[in-house]
Amino acid sequence: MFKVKVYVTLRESVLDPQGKAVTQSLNSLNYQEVTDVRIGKYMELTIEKSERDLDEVINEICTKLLANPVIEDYRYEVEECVAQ
Amino acid sequence: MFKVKVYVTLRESVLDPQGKAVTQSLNSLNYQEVTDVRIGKYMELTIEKSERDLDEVINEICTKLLANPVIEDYRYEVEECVAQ
Amino acid sequence: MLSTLEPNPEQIKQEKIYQQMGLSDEEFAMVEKILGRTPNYTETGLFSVMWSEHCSYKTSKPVLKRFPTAGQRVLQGPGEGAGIVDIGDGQAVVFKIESHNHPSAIEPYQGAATGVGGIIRDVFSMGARPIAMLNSLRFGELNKARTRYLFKEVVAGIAGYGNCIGIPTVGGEVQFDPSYEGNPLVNAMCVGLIDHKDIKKGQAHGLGNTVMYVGAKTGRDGIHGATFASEELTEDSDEKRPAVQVGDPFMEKLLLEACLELIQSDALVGIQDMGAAGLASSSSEMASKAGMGIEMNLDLVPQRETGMTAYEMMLSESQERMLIVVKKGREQEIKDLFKKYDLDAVAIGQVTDDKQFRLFHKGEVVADIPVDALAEDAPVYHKPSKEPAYFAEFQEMDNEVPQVDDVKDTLLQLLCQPTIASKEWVYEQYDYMVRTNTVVAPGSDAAVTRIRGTRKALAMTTDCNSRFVYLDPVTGGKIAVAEAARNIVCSGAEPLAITDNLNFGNPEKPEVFWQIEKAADGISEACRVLETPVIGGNVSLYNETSGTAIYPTPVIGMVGLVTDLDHITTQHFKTSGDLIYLVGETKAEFGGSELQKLTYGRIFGKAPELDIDTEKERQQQVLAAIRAGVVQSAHDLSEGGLGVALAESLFGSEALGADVSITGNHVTALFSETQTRFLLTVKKEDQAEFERLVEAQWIGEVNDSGVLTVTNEGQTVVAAPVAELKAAWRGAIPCLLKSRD
Amino acid sequence: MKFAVIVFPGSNCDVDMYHSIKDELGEEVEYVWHDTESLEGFDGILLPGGFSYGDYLRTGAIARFSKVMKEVVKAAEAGKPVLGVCNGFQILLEAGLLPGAMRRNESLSFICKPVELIVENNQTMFTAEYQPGESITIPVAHGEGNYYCDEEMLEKLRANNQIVFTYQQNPNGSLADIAGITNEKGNVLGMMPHPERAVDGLLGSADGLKLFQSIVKSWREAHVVNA
Ligand SMILES: Nc1ncnc2c1ncn2[C@@H]1O[C@H](COP(=O)(O)OP(=O)(O)O)[C@@H](O)[C@H]1O
Ligand SMILES: [Mg+2]
Repeated sequence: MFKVKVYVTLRESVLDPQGKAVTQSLNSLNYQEVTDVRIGKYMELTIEKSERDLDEVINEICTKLLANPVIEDYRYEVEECVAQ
Repeated sequence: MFKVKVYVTLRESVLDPQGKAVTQSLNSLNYQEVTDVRIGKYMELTIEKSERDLDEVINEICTKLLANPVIEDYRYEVEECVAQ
Repeated sequence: MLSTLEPNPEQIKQEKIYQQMGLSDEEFAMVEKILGRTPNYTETGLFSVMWSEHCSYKTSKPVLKRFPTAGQRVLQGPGEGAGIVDIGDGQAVVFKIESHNHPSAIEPYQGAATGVGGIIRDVFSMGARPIAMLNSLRFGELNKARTRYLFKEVVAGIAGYGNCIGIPTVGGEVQFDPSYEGNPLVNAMCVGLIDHKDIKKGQAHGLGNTVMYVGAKTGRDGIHGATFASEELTEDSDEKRPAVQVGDPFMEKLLLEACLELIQSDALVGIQDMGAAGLASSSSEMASKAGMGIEMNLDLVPQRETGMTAYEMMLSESQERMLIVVKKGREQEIKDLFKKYDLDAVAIGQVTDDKQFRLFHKGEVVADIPVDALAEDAPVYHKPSKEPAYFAEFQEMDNEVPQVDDVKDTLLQLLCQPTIASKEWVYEQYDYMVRTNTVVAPGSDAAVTRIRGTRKALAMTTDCNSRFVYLDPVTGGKIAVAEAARNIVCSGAEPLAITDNLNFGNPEKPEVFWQIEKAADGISEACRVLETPVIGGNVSLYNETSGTAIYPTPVIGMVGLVTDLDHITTQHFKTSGDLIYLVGETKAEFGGSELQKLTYGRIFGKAPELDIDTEKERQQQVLAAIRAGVVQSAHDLSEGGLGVALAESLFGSEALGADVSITGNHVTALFSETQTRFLLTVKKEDQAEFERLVEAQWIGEVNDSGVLTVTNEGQTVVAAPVAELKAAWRGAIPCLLKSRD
Repeated sequence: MKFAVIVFPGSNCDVDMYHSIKDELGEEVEYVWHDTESLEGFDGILLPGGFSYGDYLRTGAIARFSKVMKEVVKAAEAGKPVLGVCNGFQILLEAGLLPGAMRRNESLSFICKPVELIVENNQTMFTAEYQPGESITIPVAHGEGNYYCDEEMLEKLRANNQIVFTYQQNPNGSLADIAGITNEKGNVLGMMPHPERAVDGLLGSADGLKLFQSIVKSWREAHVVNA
């Protein structure tokens, strides 16, 4: 069994309205030191061992469903869980 | 300048409708090996050096705004960026 | 990135770089002639977007000229952000439709969302308060995963933007057909309300007046979006991905409220939204329309990204931005006004009187162009037109009545066709009630929105049966207008005017251009007779994938005026005992019908005929009867004919049923799509008065049996529990969305 | 009685709330901008629906830091009626004036339609005009109305009769079909359905009117006696 952590972020030049609103709100709460916030998604997937190649599966899943390649990038990390 | 990565996740005990939907749709796309998906937020903050203690600032920001302690947990990582 | 090293004028010319930007050799030569020199990179970019089909209408202009655009009530015809029609009491209605087809094909959520954002800006830039939205959507069949994805995301995108900004989405239409599979259509319409005295124009008058930029910062979003919209979708359209913008409805809500406050200030001279081709088109058009020139210093343009070039700033299609011209010396009060909404207003230039379009960047002049050349003098093309072979073939065919074995089963199947099935799944995602004026919510012929503080209301609809337009563009064009008007009339309103969205294939193909011309002729004729001038619209060409064009789809958006709230009528049967009437005779017309599609899997033959004078006469009779208070419900007959209309009219209640008798061939009587027909119900006590006002056949009675029974010469043709019909109709789209490939 | 309709950047049901009070109820009402520093002179506080700050990050998360929210807290502490509808409810949760949190609708889609509610508690200043157990029709329009709190809190809500409205057919997956709750004291009500959209039969239902009438009545009882 694997625990896969997927990070989906907006591409650099794509507008991030959420991040902008959060930055402004933090500034007005007196955290001027925060100069930028970008908001993305963090997902934890539990994946069972199967015949398919794990990296292939993850990449497929990410491009098909989890990330929108038109405006988002993704990366991931895999942790193998030892059965208890 | 620091780059701070904040991960906000739903508490284990809270049902995640989005994660559930993604799991179902992955299963129906024939990725039966994916048994669970939990969806959270991934945020990248750029924070300038200031007089305040960085960890204190981050924790304040997280509990006040970035996460809702009623249903969410957070953790973070700090990277120092060297000015170029 | 485009930025780092821009080609110089020599390279642009020698390497024909202008071609990649969308300019032809002839057009580039014209530009050189206008300037008396070879344009630099920024200037080439400016010409290429301003002369793109999307901005200049260079191929559609000759066609658009055919439309009737004037009328007694028209206060503003085509040419500004949106058209305006007088509705009495010093009030006017403002509306326009716009397409976002190509962005939605690539990134459906954001493509649809920013389409909504764009059309809203068009309306409030006239000074009007947006009060309602509609949308007209076309997708491939729902049996493909990609189509389901596009459909879901487009609807979510429209909802995401419209709901957030707080403008109710009150109606629209969705059609499914294989011809849209690779190229879905997403057209959004916005309706606004204005007092005559507040009408504002996008004109940069007054030498020395200040040009200000308000709203979101400029990024590298959607550079060349206008050119992109003027090309076919190809396999490598994905390469143009940066052409997709992300919308920020929250920003637009602030911008909307701020601009409506600004409208009241006498410091404001002109205002225009930055839509397609962003800063380039808004600034050049404002100057050109006013007969003035304009100068801007691009260093002052608020920028979201670093190192942006003049080219990028001018062509960026970042959303939620407006350009305004204010009286010199009044800048500070404008800044203060926007500050209240956390928005920046920045002076970036001024109005000049030399009719030049001059840009400065980093101390240099980066563009110096006669402004009319950009905004007005784009070349106009008269494309060759040729009747396609299929047309003659179809015209030869006789109207065959499809074979129907089990009428009830066929009715059930028709009700499950996604084009006919309930669109509840769609409109429940839209906040159709916000602002609490929606009297008739989605689900009837047209939506009706009251005007607070008056007895008036507005009815609105979008319509186009593109199958008919494909079979016969003249007739199909007429039908689109007639159907829209019928929907308006059925709701108790008088049709006022239309806005149109001409969605077609590649106009360089003579057969496609023929479709455009003929459809425009049909629309024009119907508009003339029905006295609903065209007050604005949008053209979307090159809707093709891999060389195959969509069905020609000239979507009609129509608005009508309800003069008294008491006239508001819906399609649903009201009470047991009411008499059911059919207006209009029925012929065997199945070309392009739902039944034909269901039976043969394709469409062919002749489109239904339409006599526009008869149409007008019947509409007037129906409206007179509604206004006289003798009509309980009114529904126009469209897809699926009388059978479907009867069923739909029963879906508004739990318990009602109907007993209807028909004559002649029952397939024709129930499923033909003959035009100019209405289904009305009337209280028994109003029978005489109704029959005096409307020429109609009495065909049955509403009862409380919960069953739709149709008999033909004493023989029962259908006896279907309404609950069963309704369940099928309501469940069809959700069910299709759950299907797998 | 004089009401304040708080307007946050991105509020969009403020106008509807305003007209309900003014046109249908016939009471005094004013819009109050989010950076206002005093709510003195207002007898009832209304937080309207919409998308304050775009609902970015989480619904209501940014709005709750508006200057005016300090005053809303004060008003709540002073026992004045505070009503949060939809986004207003979400803001009250984020501000801690009501317990629990909102999640996205189970369907993950925005949902707009009239729904049937049950008046679970008619012994509040917001519901006194309804019958106990009355079934009323009020529209919902939200993407995040899936109410959540932990078991312990749910028990407390039940024990104190803080659950005021429940759905007959749950549209969003909310815990225990909760549509609206009050604070312990009973003077702060948060609800997802929009009573201000149900004050005129022309638009479908007038069942929301009694809610506003209840507020006015209880205020009159308290104040007119004292006067
Ligand atoms: N995309 C949409 N958005 C909102 N409402 C829609 C949409 N599509 C259909 N509807 C609504 O569903 C109802 C039925 O639509 P339709 O079958 O196209 O009606 P008609 O044939 O009378 O034009 C109408 O009230 C229409 O406004
Ligand atoms: Mg109709």
